[in-house]
Amino acid sequence: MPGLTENLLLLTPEFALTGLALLVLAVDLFLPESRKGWLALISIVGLLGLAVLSVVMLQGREETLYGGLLAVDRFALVFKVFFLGLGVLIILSSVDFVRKHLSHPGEFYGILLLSILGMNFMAQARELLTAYIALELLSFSLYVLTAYARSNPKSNEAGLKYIIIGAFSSALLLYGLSMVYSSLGTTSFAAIRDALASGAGAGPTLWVGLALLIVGLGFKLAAVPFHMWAPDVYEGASLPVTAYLAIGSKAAAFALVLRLFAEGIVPVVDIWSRWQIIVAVMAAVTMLVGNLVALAQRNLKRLMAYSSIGHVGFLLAGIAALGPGDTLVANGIILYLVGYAVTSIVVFAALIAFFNHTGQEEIADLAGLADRQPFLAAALAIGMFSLSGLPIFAGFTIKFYLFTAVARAGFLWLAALAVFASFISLYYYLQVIRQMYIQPAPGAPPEQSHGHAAEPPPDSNAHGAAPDAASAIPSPGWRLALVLGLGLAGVFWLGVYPAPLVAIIEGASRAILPGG
Amino acid sequence: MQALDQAALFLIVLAPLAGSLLAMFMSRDRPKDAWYFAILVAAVTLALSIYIFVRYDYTAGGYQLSRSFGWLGAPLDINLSLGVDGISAPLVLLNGIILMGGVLIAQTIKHRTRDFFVLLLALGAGVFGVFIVRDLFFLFFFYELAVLPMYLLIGVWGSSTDFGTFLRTKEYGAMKLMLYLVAGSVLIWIGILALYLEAGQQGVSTFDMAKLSDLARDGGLDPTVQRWIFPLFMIGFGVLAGLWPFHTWSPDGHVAAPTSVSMLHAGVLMKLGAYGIIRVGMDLTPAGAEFWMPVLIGLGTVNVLYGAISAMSQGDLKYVIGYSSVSHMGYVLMGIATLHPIGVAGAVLQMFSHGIMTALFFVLVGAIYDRAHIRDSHILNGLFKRMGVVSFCFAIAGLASLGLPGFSGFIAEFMVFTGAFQSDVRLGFVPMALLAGGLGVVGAAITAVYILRLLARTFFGEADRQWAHLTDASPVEKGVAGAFVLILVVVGVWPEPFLRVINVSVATLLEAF
Amino acid sequence: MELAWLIPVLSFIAFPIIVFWGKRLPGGGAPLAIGAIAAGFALFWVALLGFLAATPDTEHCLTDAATGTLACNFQRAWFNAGLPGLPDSVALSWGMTIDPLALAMLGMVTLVALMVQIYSLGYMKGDPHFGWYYACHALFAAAMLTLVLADSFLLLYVAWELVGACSYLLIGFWHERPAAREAAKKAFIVTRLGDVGLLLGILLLWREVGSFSMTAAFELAHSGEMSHGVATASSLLMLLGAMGKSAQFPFHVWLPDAMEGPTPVSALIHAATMVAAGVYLVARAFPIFQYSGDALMAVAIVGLVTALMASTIALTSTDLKRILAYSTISHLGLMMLSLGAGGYTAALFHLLAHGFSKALLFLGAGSVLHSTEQQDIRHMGGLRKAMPLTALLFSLGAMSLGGIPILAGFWSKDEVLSAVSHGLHPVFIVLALVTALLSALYMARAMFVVFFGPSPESEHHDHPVHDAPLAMAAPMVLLGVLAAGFGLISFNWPGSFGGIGSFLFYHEPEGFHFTWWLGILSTILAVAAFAFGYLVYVRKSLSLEGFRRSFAPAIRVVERKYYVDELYQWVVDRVVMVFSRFIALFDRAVVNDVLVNGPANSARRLGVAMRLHVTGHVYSYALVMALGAAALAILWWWRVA
Amino acid sequence: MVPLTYFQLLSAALFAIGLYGVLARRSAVLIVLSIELMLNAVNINLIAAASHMDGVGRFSNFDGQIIAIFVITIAAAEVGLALAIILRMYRNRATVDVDEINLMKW
Repeated sequence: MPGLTENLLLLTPEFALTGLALLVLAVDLFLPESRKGWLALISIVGLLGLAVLSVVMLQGREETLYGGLLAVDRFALVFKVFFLGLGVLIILSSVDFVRKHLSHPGEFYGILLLSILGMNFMAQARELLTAYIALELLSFSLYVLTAYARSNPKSNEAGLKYIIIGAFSSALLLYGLSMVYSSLGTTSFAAIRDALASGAGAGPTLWVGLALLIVGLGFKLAAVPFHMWAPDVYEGASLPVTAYLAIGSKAAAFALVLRLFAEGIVPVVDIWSRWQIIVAVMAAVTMLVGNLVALAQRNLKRLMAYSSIGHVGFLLAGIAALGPGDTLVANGIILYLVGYAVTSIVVFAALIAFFNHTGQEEIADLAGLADRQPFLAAALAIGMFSLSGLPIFAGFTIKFYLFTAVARAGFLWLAALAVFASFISLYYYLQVIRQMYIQPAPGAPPEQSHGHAAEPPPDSNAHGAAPDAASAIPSPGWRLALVLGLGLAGVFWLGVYPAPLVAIIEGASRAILPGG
Repeated sequence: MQALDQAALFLIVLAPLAGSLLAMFMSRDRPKDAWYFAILVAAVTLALSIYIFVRYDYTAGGYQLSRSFGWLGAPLDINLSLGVDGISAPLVLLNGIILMGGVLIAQTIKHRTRDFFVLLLALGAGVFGVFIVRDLFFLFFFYELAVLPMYLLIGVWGSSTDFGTFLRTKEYGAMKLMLYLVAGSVLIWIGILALYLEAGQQGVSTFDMAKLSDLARDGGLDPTVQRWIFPLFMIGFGVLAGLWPFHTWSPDGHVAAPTSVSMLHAGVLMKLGAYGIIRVGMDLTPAGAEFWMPVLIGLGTVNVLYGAISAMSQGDLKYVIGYSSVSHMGYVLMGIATLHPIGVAGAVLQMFSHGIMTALFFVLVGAIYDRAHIRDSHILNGLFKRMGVVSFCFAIAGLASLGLPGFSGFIAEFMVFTGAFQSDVRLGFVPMALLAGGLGVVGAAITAVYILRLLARTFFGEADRQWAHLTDASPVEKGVAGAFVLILVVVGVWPEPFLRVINVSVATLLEAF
Repeated sequence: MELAWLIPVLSFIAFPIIVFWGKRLPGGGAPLAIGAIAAGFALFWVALLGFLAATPDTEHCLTDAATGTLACNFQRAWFNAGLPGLPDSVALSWGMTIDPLALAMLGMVTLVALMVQIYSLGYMKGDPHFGWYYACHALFAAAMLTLVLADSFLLLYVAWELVGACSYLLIGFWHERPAAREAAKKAFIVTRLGDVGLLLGILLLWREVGSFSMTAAFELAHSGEMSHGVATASSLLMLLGAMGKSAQFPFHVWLPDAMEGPTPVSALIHAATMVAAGVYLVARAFPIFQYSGDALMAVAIVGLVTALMASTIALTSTDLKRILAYSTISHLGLMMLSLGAGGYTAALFHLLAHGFSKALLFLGAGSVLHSTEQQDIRHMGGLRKAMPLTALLFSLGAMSLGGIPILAGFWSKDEVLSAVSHGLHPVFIVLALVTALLSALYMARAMFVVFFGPSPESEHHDHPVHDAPLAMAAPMVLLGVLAAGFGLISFNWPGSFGGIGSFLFYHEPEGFHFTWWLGILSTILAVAAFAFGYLVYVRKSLSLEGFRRSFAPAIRVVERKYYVDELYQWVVDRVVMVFSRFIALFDRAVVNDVLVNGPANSARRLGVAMRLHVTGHVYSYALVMALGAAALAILWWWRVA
Repeated sequence: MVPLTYFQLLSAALFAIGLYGVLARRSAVLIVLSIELMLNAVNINLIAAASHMDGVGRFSNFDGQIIAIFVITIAAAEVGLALAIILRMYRNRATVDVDEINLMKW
């Protein structure tokens, strides 16, 4: 048990992150309107610095701070670096968007940084109140960011729905917390595990309390049946925020869920084995609903929302398959989160670049993108292929890994269902690709089908002629290009050789699954 | 030599893959350069594939030129293990040839040329990969990689056709093909997981096919479980092999696809399915295979007859060839299912032979379509007068496809029949293999009917004036078609170099039965 | 004797050379093809003499237990199917058997092919695809010779298919003529249907014997170890193949149409050689047919029906070449009948004699067509004056086939009748005699109408009718000599040849029997027929009008060729194509639209329906969430309670 | 001493009333108010549990109060934020009726 100073020392990155957020907010006050770009730069440099700092300081540390409230371990470190890096990419891809579509960039970046703080704590929390506060820190930031486009009614509506449902779910979560507390007198994950194991204090109050906790977290994950806010919020929020919601908020929630389950419930095998099936069914329903409803979508963001619900289903299958000492499943979940994040960032960066120029976000608006802006189209297509789980992209490897792990844990049926659901998803991802590559650009001559009895058609390769200048889209700015480049590199790298990353993740899984 | 042996298999996947990636960075505005570059890459792979085929020592047998690279450790135990045996070596060669032909024929692609070659080379890499890996994960990886580019290749560069009573758009063809093949891979994936789990139960937690094969041969895998797993592979891979009733993606895909893609699609992609059944289904779950073979041989027979009868009333040349592919793949499935060394070897040879033959068909149909902008055999006529070389080669391909001696198809089909007649695969009291062999011979006769009718209708006889403007094949088309004809004849007259390679591995494969 | 190898190989080599470099070779490559077959003919004599000198002690030679004849066998490995060490493996080889049967065929094929190829120099002169014509001829000769020499059923099948393909190419030689195109297609498809049987028969034998070797199969049959059912089944199946190739009923429909090809092709392929392959096959596989017994009966019935049917049609046909074609069918039927009756030697003797005579007739007909450009005998007449040589030779051939004594056909036909009378029920010999009579009648009709009858006045030709040029005349003369004198080899000759009867035999050392009463009867019939023809067609002293009127319906049926073609057409149009269209429609409507598109569309509709649950109202989100929470809580509790 | 069960029942009742409010009310402001009720139910539960932790009704475990204080704080912030968003909503759309707030659905 480290002393107070040591405690504070180990939290240096978090303090520094808070400072960074405040710094950005403060600097904002003094910067003229034309120099607001500096804020992003400060944030990015700060986040990169913090990532390095975290690695240097916390590498190899295994501590529990404040009597079991917070963990400083490999798991937290991996997620910390993940969140910080994600922050960098999100900020990089939002600069152009913010400049063009939003006001008050200072608060935007500041709040974004604070939300990263919340995510960091979510990965570290070992106790329910801490977890709750961290979660609320993240949520509050996201409520604000969602509603950030103040004059956009969709943004308002998204913010309102998000905060109402968010508050409602946190009420459920807190009620669950209070039930856990009233049956145990404490709220640490370890205490829950001990109570379940020994039976002391265990009873309906505890069980229902835990169920309500899961409801609260399920909201955060957008697991069915707690998912309905997600499409609306994703659609209403600004694109960078949608990206952040889809990737960051989800990853943080999974970090928390992973630690809660791995440390609090999974070790008690005889009880966990009875609950597993419930989570598995939830996962199955989630992946089916998400992917089926996505088939019927027209708006890109909404499509990504349902798609992300589908992916949550896959990840939940991983949660259902967790077992004591078995790091394979945990590895699978974390690897999936990373792969999904890398792929999604590519997709969203491409969408942001598209939106920045056109202001459009329907799937049909992408028509002819392959001719209008080939690089964006290629990036988006690669992203879509990766999300649908095709090689040589990240999506294939992570799905194979996760589903194998799930199957190995005794849930072959769930893995099979996941494979099937993933097949359904292919259809709507291909629809996006179809728009970009097959449909002619607006203004290009429409293509005829070659009728057998018809006149000889024009040269069979003449279709899809170069679009007129009006529909062409300039290449994305260097920031988005950088994000896309990094993202694509990640997508290929994970797709081809994930072993180094798996080695790192293995360490993280071991930290929360002792005895593995 | 030593260095090349070490690297050959790795290079043959790497070359097209790297070519594909490099081509992404070429200029969009200079399509000719992309074509030259693709030719270069295809030439390298062709050279490598020839090297691999020639280098394969049939006296030694087994897997050769093997390499293994660790990828993920236990408990997954995934390795990039490479190796060719006598079954894959001819198929590697086939892919090298068809890829080269496909790239050459793609000369006519003028629209987004660079992207076309990026995808075509990726497709080639995927196919090579499937043929040379010895690990289930990577087999599946490359399998999906081979499927992936098909959507765009057909969707972007394909053509839509209005048949009067129904419309087949390229979007439909591409989407159906893609969904169908991935649906097949869903089953394969589940099968792979189940196999991995079952092997894990026996303490061999691995995706390494060599270890799994050993386990299966030592009786380590529960036969009941194998019976559950094999149909997953049979149907999953069968979809790609055009197994009835999961075949409709194939003719529709052909109708929509551009020439080069049709060549690769029917030439090698469909072979992946049959190869998968052999390599994964039969090798890793032999007990399951034995149990299900009567069904497979029955379905293969249905394929043969159904494809041939369907082809008879098709008007569109690509539909005719597409259904004929379904029919000919039936022989492959039938041969595999005989579980008889001659039959299985015949099936493998049929894969090679049909690959070349059908690619030849598509080159010619493409040449006609490029000039006439129509493929309806009822409207086209008297082509011999205008397109002598094309028609001559088409007649040759037709004669080869109806199993005329002197062409490779005859040797292969004859071996399949021979195997079927000696095989004792039966369902209850019904001697399935014998029936299949008998009906297969009938199928060959039906093939003669539709091919000869087609030849008479479309190529011989008087030509309408509207076809007076047609010109004969371009030099590139002549070259590719000529090379294919030559291969058909050489293999037909002297199949020994192929058979001695195939036989040795088929014998090893069948030891498990 | 081993040099017999080269006989087919030379022509095989000539084929690609002519295809690729024909245009640059002198004479368009024709000399190459002719040279190859001429060398083949020369080598035939080498082989024949070698064989006559051979004894069972000679290397590669032994007395075949199954056939009782001396046979010499030479092997060249081709390829292995299956590993050499495996029990199931078969090594396939190019092997050849030289025995009397093979030698007899070899001689006939090389000679007729040589004659026809020389003849074609004149006939095909100036054709734009002259080289291609000779290339096909070379390939055909090679394949036909391989067929004759084959020692295994596999090799026989290979050659069998190749001759079929050559026939296809040559019938369709003038492929721009729709009739030729259709005829070629029909010929290939119909024979191919028969080939299904042949291949199945071969495979069935392979299943039983474990090898494609003919000797092995025959020994198994001879020793009685072969299952009787298999022997019957496989011989009946092989008979199907033979019926296809030899245009036996009901597969005869292709042969008359095949006359659309160049006439020399008809002479070679569709009269003398390829169509005889079916008879050859039955003769070759005779030990199995005989072992089966029932199969021989089937052969006899098929032969008789065919012979009768074809000879009646020949009587009513008005196309010169078609008359000859039906005559060919009829005579092939007679050969089959003879084989069915056990008359092995007789059948083959007739095969040879018919081959020479019919080739001669076709070449004569070709000569007529070449100069008159006319095929319909109703527009011909009195050509004797314009082309005396042709008239003479044609008449010689016709009388030979008609059975006028001392010409070749007389002896062989008599042998056939004798065999039938000995081996089969009396009904057969009666009907066979009827056929013989009809055969003489239609021959007389063709001969007298074309050459001796009055020339139709309305016809006048753009260019004067001329007799055959030298290149065409010389082969005809040579064949004429054979048609006249070939019968002489049936007598006992000194030396090891000893006459056809001692040379070509099956088990019994002497196959030649002359039955006097039959000989006299058939002579009377033949002479009567020719006399009748002379009276009707030349002198016009007899009129058939009354006969025609009273039997009009029957004649009509015969004129329409017993409606067999119509039946085929109906089956193809109304059954096969309808079925095929049904399957194609089934494929699209059921397999594709319902089974493939169906689930896909359902999934999409399900998605559309399911998305309605996200109502857009925040309280409904809360409601579902609350219900979900309740359900989860209950489940969570229930699972551990 | 009032038994813990009474408090728990009170808490549950309050929670249920809040829940009903969330589901039944159509004004966004009232929905937020109902959520506040639910949060207060939590607080009652927490404090009552803390006071009965030793079984005799004397406070021996202060965690409950601490949590309650956090909850009150967070709830206050939440309400503030929610009202701000509702205000913007009203400015833009001139309504806070959640029946009309469904631009986005399906």
